[in-house]
Formats: sequence, C-alpha cells, structure tokens
Amino acid sequence: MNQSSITAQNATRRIVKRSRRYLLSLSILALAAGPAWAADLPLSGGGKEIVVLMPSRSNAYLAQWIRGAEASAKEDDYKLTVIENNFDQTEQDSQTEQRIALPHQPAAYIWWPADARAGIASLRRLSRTGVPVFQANQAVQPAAKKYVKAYAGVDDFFNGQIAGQNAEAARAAFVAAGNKLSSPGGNLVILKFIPGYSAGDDRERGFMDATKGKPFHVIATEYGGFDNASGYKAMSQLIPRIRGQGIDFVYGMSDGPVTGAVQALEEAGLKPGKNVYLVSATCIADISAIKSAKEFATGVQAAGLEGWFAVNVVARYFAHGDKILPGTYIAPATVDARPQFTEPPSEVNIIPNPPVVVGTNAADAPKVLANFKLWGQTFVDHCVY
Amino acid sequence: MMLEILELSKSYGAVAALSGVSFSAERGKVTALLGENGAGKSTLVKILSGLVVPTEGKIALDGHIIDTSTPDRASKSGVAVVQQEISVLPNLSITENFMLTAPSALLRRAKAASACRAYLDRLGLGDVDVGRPTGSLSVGERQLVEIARMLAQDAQVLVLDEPTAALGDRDIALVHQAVRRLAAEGKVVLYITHRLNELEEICEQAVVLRNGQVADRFATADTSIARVIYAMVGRELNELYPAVGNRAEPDGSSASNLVLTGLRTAGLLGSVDLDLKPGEIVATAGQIGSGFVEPLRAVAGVTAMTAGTMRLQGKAYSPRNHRERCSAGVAYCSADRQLDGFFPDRPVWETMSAPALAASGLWGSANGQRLRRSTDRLADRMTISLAYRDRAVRALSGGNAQKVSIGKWLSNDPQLLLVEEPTRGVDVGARAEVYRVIRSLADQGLSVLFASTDLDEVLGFGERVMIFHNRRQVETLPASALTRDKLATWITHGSCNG
Amino acid sequence: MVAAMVDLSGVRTTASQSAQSKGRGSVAVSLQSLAPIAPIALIFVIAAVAIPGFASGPNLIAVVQASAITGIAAIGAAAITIVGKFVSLAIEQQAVTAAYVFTAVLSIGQPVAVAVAATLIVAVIIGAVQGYLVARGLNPIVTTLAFGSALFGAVVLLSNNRTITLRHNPLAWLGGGTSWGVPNQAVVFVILLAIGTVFLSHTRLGRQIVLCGANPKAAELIGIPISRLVIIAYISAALASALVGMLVVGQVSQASSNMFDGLTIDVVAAILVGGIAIQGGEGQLWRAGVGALILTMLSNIMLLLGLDAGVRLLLKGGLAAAVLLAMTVMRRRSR
Amino acid sequence: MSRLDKGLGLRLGLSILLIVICAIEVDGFATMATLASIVENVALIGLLAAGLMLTMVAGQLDAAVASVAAVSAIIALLLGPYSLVLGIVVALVVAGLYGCGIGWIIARTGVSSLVLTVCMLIGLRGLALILVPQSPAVLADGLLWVSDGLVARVGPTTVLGIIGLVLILALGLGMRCTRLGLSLYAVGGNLERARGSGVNTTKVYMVAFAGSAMLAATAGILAALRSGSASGTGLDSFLLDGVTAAVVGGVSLEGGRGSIINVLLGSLIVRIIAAAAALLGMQSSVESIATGCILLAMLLLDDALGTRRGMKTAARWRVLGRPLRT
Repeated sequence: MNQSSITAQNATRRIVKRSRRYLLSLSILALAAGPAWAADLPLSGGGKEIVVLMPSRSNAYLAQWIRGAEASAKEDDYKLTVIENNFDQTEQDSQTEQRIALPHQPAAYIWWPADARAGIASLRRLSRTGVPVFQANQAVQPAAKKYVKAYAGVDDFFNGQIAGQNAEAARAAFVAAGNKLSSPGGNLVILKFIPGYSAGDDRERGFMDATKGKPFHVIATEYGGFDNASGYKAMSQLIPRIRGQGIDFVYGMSDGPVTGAVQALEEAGLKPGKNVYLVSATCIADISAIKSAKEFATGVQAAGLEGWFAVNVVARYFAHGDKILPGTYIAPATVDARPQFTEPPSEVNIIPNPPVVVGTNAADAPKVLANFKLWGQTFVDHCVY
Repeated sequence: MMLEILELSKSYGAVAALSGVSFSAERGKVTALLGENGAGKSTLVKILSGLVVPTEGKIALDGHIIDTSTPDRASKSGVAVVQQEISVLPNLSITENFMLTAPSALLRRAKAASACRAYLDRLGLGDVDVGRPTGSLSVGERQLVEIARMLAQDAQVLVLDEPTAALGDRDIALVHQAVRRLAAEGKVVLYITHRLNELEEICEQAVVLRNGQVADRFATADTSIARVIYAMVGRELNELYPAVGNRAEPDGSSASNLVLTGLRTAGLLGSVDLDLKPGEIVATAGQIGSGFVEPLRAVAGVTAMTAGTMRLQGKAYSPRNHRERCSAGVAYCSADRQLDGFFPDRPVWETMSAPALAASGLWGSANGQRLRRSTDRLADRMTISLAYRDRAVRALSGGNAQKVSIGKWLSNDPQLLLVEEPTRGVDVGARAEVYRVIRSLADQGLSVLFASTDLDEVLGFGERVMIFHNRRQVETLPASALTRDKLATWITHGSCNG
Repeated sequence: MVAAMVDLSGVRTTASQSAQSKGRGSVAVSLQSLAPIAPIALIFVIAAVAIPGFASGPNLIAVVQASAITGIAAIGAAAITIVGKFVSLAIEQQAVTAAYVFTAVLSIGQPVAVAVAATLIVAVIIGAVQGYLVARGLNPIVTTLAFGSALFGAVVLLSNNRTITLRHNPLAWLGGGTSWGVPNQAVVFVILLAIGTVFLSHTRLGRQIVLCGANPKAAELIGIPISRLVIIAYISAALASALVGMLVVGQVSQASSNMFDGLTIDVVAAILVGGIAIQGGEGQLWRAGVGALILTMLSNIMLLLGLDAGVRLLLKGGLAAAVLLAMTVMRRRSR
Repeated sequence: MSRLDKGLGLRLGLSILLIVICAIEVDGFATMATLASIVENVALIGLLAAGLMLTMVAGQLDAAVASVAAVSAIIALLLGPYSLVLGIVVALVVAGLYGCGIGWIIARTGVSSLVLTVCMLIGLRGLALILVPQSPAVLADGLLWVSDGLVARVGPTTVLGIIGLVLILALGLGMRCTRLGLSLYAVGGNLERARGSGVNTTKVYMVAFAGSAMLAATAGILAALRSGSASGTGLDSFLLDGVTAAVVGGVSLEGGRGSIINVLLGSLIVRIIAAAAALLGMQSSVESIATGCILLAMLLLDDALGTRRGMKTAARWRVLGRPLRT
C-alpha cells in the first residue's frame, strides 16, 4: 500500500464517520420526537390503491424507482398504479384532472412533478380531493408545503453536501499524493444536469455549503446532462478552454456525466485518478469509472431504494393512523439489513446517501465496492440497472 | 378610348426584355399580341398584371395613366389577366375561386354560387357543379372558369395569354365566343396566341413583338400569314413541316415496329388497331376527351391495357411501368413536359444523359465528364447551342426546353417515340426546328406516334392520322387524303359527312 | 438557316456575349457553392482573433470531434433530403435502437462481428420499412415521426426500461480512441463524408438519387426506379444512425434511452445550415458535414465565451436563422 | 365534397370506435368526469393544432409553437403579480407581433418556413430560460382561483374547454366565411396562382403565422394557468402534440387542405388514447407505440381512401422553401 492510498483511506474513514454521526444524531432526534411504539406494526394496506403521477419510465432511473416502489407495495399489500407523463407538465396536469375526476379515489397519491417544482395548481387540486398526497423525488416548494402530507425521496441539497465531502476527501488525497493545487482551494469543474433542472441548483448549493470552510475555486460550470455521452461532449469541449488554468477536480452531479468526463479527460491526455480527481454523489447504471478508480468517490443514491422508501412512507402513514411527525428524517445508512421503520413518517423523509470513496488505486477499487453494503444490498445491486 | 402602352422598358441586369414598346389597343376590338418565345410578350403581360414593375414607361387607359405596380392595384385599375399558366386554384371549388377575387371581406357562398353560375352559363359551362374543386375539371374547363372569373371582375382591359393553347376545338370555339362577346361589350382585349389561324378568326388588329420591340402592327383583315411570320422571326419561314426523307426500306413491306391489335383501355369504348412501320410518323387526332391520347398512354404503360395485344418488333409487349417501357426502347413524352420533361435545376446535359444513365442500371460507376461528353452528339443533333449545355434547363427558352425534353431520349436509342402535343408552348420558329429534328430521327428508322389537338400539325407533320371521336377510333387515313376542314368534320362528328 | 433562326429565338446573344454570361454564371455558381463556407470562415476568423483558446489545436480537434456524431448522422440523413423526401424525424430513435441492439447482442456474449451485423441488419429493416411507406406516397415527415415514436416505445419496452452497460467494450478504440492525435470518430466522419461525396457524383446510383430528387416525375418517366431509390436512401440514413449508435456505445460503453436527445434537431439543422436544398436534387453531400461543423463551432464559441445556457440557445437560434436567411437571399440573387 | 366526407367519416368512425372500446375496456372511462377532462384537453391541443393548421393550410409549417407557448406563458405569469390580465394581453401581443415578423420574412425571402421556425424554436427556448433561469414562474396563491376556475366543470366540459372550443370554432368560422380565410387555402394550393388571383400573399403569411403564434400563446397561457406554473423547459411537447393532432386531423402538409372539424376529431382521437393510457396506468412507451401506430394507420387509410391523392403534383411542399417552378 502506498502513501496516497493510505491517506485516501484515512480520509474516507473520516468522512464516513462524520456522516454516520450526523445521520445517527438525526435519526435519534427523530426517534425521540415520536412516541416509542417499538412493537412491529403490520403495514398491510389491504390491497388499497396508491396512484403515482410521475414522468416516464423510459428513463432508467425512473424505471428502477418504479421497480422499488412496486416491491414495496407488494410487501405492504398495496396496489400501485403508475400514471406516466413524458416529462411534460401539461400532460401531467391533464392526467391529474382525469384521475381526480374518477369516482373511485385511491388511498393516496404520490406526486412527482414532471417539471421540477412546477404544477403547483394541480398539486393543490390533488390535495383538495381529501386523499393524502405525498411528494417524491423533487423537493416540495415552500408555497406547496400545505398541499403535501409528506415528502419521501432524495434530498438534492444533502446529495450535494455528500459530494462536497467527497470532494474535500479528494482534495486531501490529491495533495497527499504530491500533486500541486492550481489555486489555493484547488481548481474545480462542475458538470450540472441540464438548464432549468432545479435538482442541479440544489446540489450545487449543497456542495458549496459543505465546502464553505475551504471553498474550491470553480473555474467552469457546464451543463453535462444525465448520461455519459452528454458528459463527454460537455467536458471535451470545455477542456481546451480551461486546461491552461489547470483542472484539479471535477464534480459531476451523477456518475453518468462523470464517466463521460473521464473519457474526455483521458483523450486530452489528463489522467483521472492521477492528476485530476473526479467526484459525484450519485451512482447510476454505469460503474466503470468508479470501479477503475478513475473516479475518486461517489455516493449511493439508489433509485430502487428511493421508490421502495416512498411507498413505505405512505404505508407507515396509514399504519400509524394518518400520523406525520414534524421535521426531517434521514433514514439510517445501515449496512447489513434494511432498518426497521416502526415510527410514523416525518414531514420530510430522506433516503440515505452514503458516500463511497474508492480512492485512486485501481486494484483496490473493486474490493472497496464489493465490501460496500447498504440495507443489505451491494453497491452493484443499488447502482446497476 | 383605348389602352395605350407608352415607351415601356424592362431590363433584367444587362438584358433588356422590353425596350421602348409603344402601341395602343382600342376598345371593342380584339388586338392580337404576337411574337416568338422570348420576344417580350410574357414580360409585357407580367407588367400589365402587376407582377413585374417596368424599368421605364407608363400605361394609360382612356387617356389616364393607370397604376399597375402590384397585382392588387392592376386589378383595381381595371386590368385583368388570364395567365398562360392557369391561375385557378385547384384545391378550391369554382365558387371559392370566384370569391377569391371578390371585393368583400366576408364570404357569402350562396350568393357567390348563383353569381358565378351566371358567368359560367355565358361560357357554356352551365352543367358544371359550382361546388366542385377546380382540380377535378378538365384543362379546358379550367380555362373557361378562369375567363369567367375575369368576366366577374368587371375589368376594362382583358389580357388573355394563350387561352386556347391547351384546349380542344369545342373549347376553343367557346373561348372565341366569349372573347368576341367581351369585345362587343366595349372592352380592350389583348389576345396572345401561337395559333396563327386564330388571327383571322377573332382578332381585328395585331401587334408583333420581336427582341423586346414592336416589329410590326397591322389590321388582320388585310394581312397574309407570311407577313406575320416574317414580322415574328425577322425572315420568311419557308417550310414549317419538313418533307418525308428517303426512307431506307429495302422493300415496301418492311417489318412493323409497333402493332396494336384490338387494344382497349378503360378510357376507350372501342378497340384500337395500328401498324406502325420504322421511320413512320403517325398522328392521333381528336377532341379533348375523345380518347385520342389513349393509344399512346397504353403503349407508354401509363394506362393499363384491358384487352387486345401490343407487339413491339414482333415481340409481345405490355409494360407494367416506365422502367419496362424504357428497356423495351420506347420513349414517351407527356403533354406537360414543363412538369415531367426535364430536371429544371440541373444542367442541360444531365437531363440529356438521364435516360442512358437510367438504362445502365443502379450499380456501377458513372463518370460525370464522360456523361457530359456523351451528350454533345445529342445536343448537336437537337441543335442545342453550346453555351446552354452546362446551364440549368430552367434558364432555357420554351423551345429549347422542349428540345431538351424530347432530345434526351436519343441518349437511349429508342425504337419508338411517343409524344403528346409535340409543340405545345413552342413558338413558330422553334416549332419548325422540333419538327425537323423529329423528322430526321424518323428518317433514321425511329417510329413516331404523336397525339395533337393542333389540326395543322396533325396534317402537316403526320403521315397517317388516327381519328378519334367519342372514345373510339373511327378511322385511320393518310394525311394526304385529308384537308383541315375534312379532319375537323371527322373529329367533331366521327364521320366525314357532317 | 433554320438552326440560326432557332438561335435567334432562344439564345439571342452573340458568341462573345454568351461566353461572358457563362463566365458570370460560373462565378455565381461558385459563389453559391461557397455560401456555406463564408459564414464559417467569418466566424472562424472573428473567433480566432477575439477568443483566446479558440484557435488552439486541441480546441479545434474538440470541435471536429463534437461535430462528428451529428455529422455522420447528417451524411446519411442527407440522402433522404437529396432524394426529395425532406428529412427523417426518426434519427434519434434509430440511433437508440442501434445502441440497444448492439449492446444487447454483445452482453449475451456474442462476438463483436455478430453484434455489428445484427445492428446493421436491424437498421436495414428499419430503413426499408420507412422507405417503402414513403415510396408508397405517405408523407415523409409524418411517417418518420410516427415510425420513430413506435420504434422508441418498442425499444424501451423490450429493454425493460433498463440501461445496458458493457463490461467489456470492444469498440472503445473506435468510439473513443485517437489516430495521430485525431479522434477516431472524427476520422470516420471525414472518411464517410468523402465516400458519400464521391458516391453521389461518381456512381450510377448516386447520380440517379440526385435526379430523382431534382424531379421525381421526370425521373420516373425515364425509367429511374424511384421507389427503390427512396428505399435505398432511407436505408442509408438508418445505417448512418446505426453507425452513430455503435460509435457512441463504443465511446461510453452503455446504451440508455435518452442518450441521443436532440440529435434529430441537430441533424436537420446541420443539413439545412449547410445549405443542401431542402427540395432535393442537389447532390452536394459535403454541405451536411459543413453544416454540422458550423453548428458545433457556434456552440463551442459560446461555450468559450462562458455564456449562460439560455443566452447560448438564444444566440444559436438567432445565428442559425441569420445564416439561413443570408444563404437564401444569396441563392436567390445568383439565380 | 365526397372526398371531404370520406375523411370526416373515417375520423368520426375511428373516434366512435375508440370511445366504444375504451368505454368497455377501461374502468372509469365512461364517466362524465373523464369526458369533461378529455374535452378540455381536446380544446387545449385543438388550439395548437388549429394554429398549426393555419400555417399548414397556407403551405407552411410553424415549428416554433412550443417555444412560443412557453415564452408567452412565462411572460403572462411573470407579469401576473402586477396584473394577470395585463400579462396575458402583453404575452398575446408579443406573440402576434413575432408571428407577423416571421410571416413577413418568409413571404419576402422565400426561406423555408420549417427551417426558420426550427431556428426560432431553439432561440425562443433560450429566451424562456433567460426569463426564468431556475425556479419556474408561479401563480401567486391569491390567483390560484383562476386556475380552479379554468378547470371548473361546465356540463360535459370545463371553462378551459369552453374557452378553447369557442376560439377554435371562431377560427373555423373565420376560415370558412372570410376572404382572408379563403386566401389561406388559395396560397397553400398554389402560391403563384394565388398571387395571380390578386391575393396579397405577404399579408396571408403574416396572418397565418401571427395566428399560429397567438393560438400557441393562448394554449401555453391556458396550460400554465391550469398548472399554476410556467418553467423555462416547459411545454416542450406542444409541437409534437399539435402536429400529431393536426395530421391525424387530415391537414395536409402539402398545403391547401384541412378543416377545423377534422382537426378537432384528430385531437379527440389523440386525447382518447392518452386518457385511456393514463387511466390504465399504461407505460408511456406503450402509449408512444400506440400513438405511432395510429398515426401510421391514419396515413395509410387516408392514402387508401384517396383523400390525399390528386393534388400532389399541383402543390409541392412549399413548406420547404420556394416551389419547384417559380
């Protein structure tokens, strides 16, 4: 084991410890706030219907989300109906109108707005049916809080924070490996999703928040899309412009664009994992970059787990007699088994988003990944779909 | 009281289409406007209709200068033009076409229908449903609708640009009747035509344009056709129709090229028979709708043969598509060669070489230079000027474009040439050229079958004439046995004793 | 005598005049054919002077590289334009289909040759079906739109909405590698452009495709098999899309449903900005490649200027419109 | 006449067939509520399709409708806090002026309208993103009653549905009963001939594109009011929805043909499928297969019935620029 990888491992441990502590304290808080019914409650929905209004599963992440949600519904004996729109708010509005108008209303609605934060009037009309509405994946807008019982899903701000921690670890390892930072904080490129997609803005804020102690020097922020090809295209065009300044770090909003960026950097003669470190906090589908340690660290934001969790929150809401606890609850990132969720859901329920730091040693990376477990499932189970 | 054209000039860049044209046309008379293609007629018409603004000059009606700077203003000034290309909208009904030129912003369909009914009646279209889309009418009927529409505009100056070019005899008579009535109503009528016989029939005076200038003016009553032609082409035209050359036939009974026996199609009520020898030019004549184009189209494979047999050089022949026809050595030119005769935006040589290219199949290389050179011989034979061979066909005059669209077939060495209306849209000078070229091809063994509504052409250019009436072949006679009157009687009555 | 008279009626110019006008004509022609180059050159010069880093070698290679995918797809799609059937609106969907077929066959353990063959065969079928429908007289825009929609749905459904990631990527060298410092994608692009250009002017098939687009009625009358040519054009467009699909898989080692978002619009824009007459019948294939280059250069310049996404789109649309209008006006003048 | 009837009959038949199938097969389809919602959406998509029909009948195509709708909706909602009415008026005026400009350019330069409007599609999307770079423009709480008002039920439809249908029918009436409307068909039938018949083609193009832009703006504003928000990336699907409805409605891309009733039926067919898919919780990929197949079937049926034949040679794709013969 060489020096750099030991430093990296230390950094990893520190991050994991810190975030564990953070998560633990949060969950304890949440536990303390609720009454302590420790007894195992049966979450049987008796075959009642939950209607999910969401964008199309032609996107792999959403498809995996639905698989998780369906598994969860099966466990808790709910019937899940997914009404898909083609990432189109107008279509979702009409579908909402149609569903609301039907005589047989479901037990609950899960609302995943097509256009980030949009569709507020439809959400309001959903809530007026008297059927509880839960929002998924896209954070609830302040103006819409009163229409939503609870939120379940990812927290893009939190995801950004994890990425920030990953980036800090990367910086430590970068320096420890004997690389010289191009600027005091290190030069950073941010690859955001697409214009107008608010998750990207939230993640960027989270990232900045986590690194505000010693901020990175952001030399470029570019839209890198959701997949490898877009990330590649963005990065390869960006490199000639910013190369002279020195590229130390790349923060991609997910592993898709990061994997593309790795390719672009390599073609430009840079060496990801050697003289440029890449981080993200969302693994998605393609794990080749992290597996070869060309990506320094990522995070497990598992689509399937998110879908499972969303339906579970609904089920728990009913099991506890329509009870919602105030505040935010971040589900614990337990390793070997899924935690027992016995308490009523909170207003905001966030899935765990544990960081995965593989460092820079390609030989060790597969091992790190193989050893990783979240809720009893491996990295591959969560991230490859 | 008259229309006066005062020193009108129009240049396109360095080329002067009209230079200082002045003449007048009286009310109550039909004034013929003559000239070859490119003489400046169409520019003059465009100026009158407001589509083109003259470089210099004015137009006066009854002593007042009128404004024809846009189509709208031209029609407000009382000038109405029946374009050479019919401007009736095919997707609109007859009534709608009328309403299009009506002044009111709101449409009153019922009223308009009865109004246009009256005009149609005047032109003999009384039995046509005014709700029909004009696209479903025959060309002649559309032309009449066009004239009717112009009548409805209450125009003072009526310009008719070759209104009878596409019409059969019956329709021509209708148009003439209409034109005479218009003149009698005291309107100025400018009548453009290539049919010289129309001069004596309906025109009282004539203006001849040549090279953008007025070449001659005369009253038609005391003018010979020779003077007209001289004024148009600048020289006398001795032989419009070339003589039959020395046919290279060893004996009188040479093998037939095309034999039709008992041919029937959906468009025919009777069967057609024909025996076409190599080097022979045969015409089919009849009124529009009489079925006279059917044999050509059946041989061309455009319409299906329903009964009978076709034999080409002794072999059974029934083409299912144009490819099979082409590979059998049969060339076909439709009547609308502006539409399907050539590739307007490509150089002339590409059109000229296209049949050979198509015949060579899809696979293999094609050398552009070689193709270009191979067309030189054809272009020479078609007397297409060297300067034009690399130009787009679009840039050519009507006559030259016709030569290209017929001449292209030579690249394929056809045995049989089928032509509908061989000289439609071709002026007198170029027309002689087209005849001469086809004749010389025939003299080298090509058989020609052409369909024409121009009786002079049928008699002058055809060696034999297949006469059609009421969708039946009524007779086939040597052209020498016919006169214009006799032929007219045949095609209108289906017999020689009208 | 008669010949002279015909010249009088038709030509009405003396020999020297006609030579002169021919000379003018050829000047106009070359100006017209250079029209798409002019904006490129202008933009290039301005950018090279005004923007640091633009004229650097790596940046220019990046531009060519970034235009390669659009360009390759545009070369194929240009066949549809040239044969007179406007454009295909199913380019994205064809590329996605190819990407999925290719990765699916590879991931069940078949050798790369089998995967390539399968992808190309599927492309030929897809192209032939569309070509057949359009040759029957169906509206090409709507047909490809509808077909693309159905195709995309079918592929997504069959793939069970999953992304397929390759563990071992046998086409990585082609999709991502470089030869003599030039990305292989760009090399493929340039080679295809050259092949296509020669094909159109030097083969019977190519020349007949051009004639078919110039006037389908005339082409049919002289025995050119227009239905077959239309089908061939659609097949070639599908094959180009398939190649794009495989190249991108080679580059990113995965197939996902949204990997070609926006490709169709890019391709259409490239064809049109390059100046291929949309009515068909103009056989200058290189224009498609030039169009792709112009567009990529525009976005590259805006990226170098660090403009915001909204501003970038606004300028892209505006500049494309300006190039288009300038070219339209120039072309009309030269006629 | 008979040709029109055949097309109308085909669409009417298909609509009825679909309704019967859905009523039997899809739970909850045969309710007044579903009907109301379908009619509402038919009106919304119909507005777009009717706008597209204006340009398509004139032989052109306005591909920028989606971006125009988005920008207009954003303008209206951004100005909402001051005065919603003002916002809507400004948005419509801006759209109208834009359309006039585009129509003028197309008439004067003969540029391919499809290509030019694709450029506008891209450019205006950029403008939308500039106007609302991050979070969408939202309807203030105090104005949410507007949104509720729009979806309030009125008989077999909603207020939004009635607004849309009234506008569409008014347009249909205008196209049938004014000379301007007839001129649109004339220009689409044959540009040169229309000009020869004294039609002011520049004016016709300006009216067509201004109408198309304003109808798209209306649809965009209505959709945004209904959902209470307008984002920079929103309303993207409007182009495809509108074109699909118009084409299923038998509007010919060759120009010169199309009727409002058929367009409404086209929108209805498209929306019935969408509604059934939503009620069944169908995967969107299945829906896109269904839509694609219906479109193809429609084309093939029209072709077989000959409703599109006959005039192909007359008009040649003017949407692609100047016609072959000038």
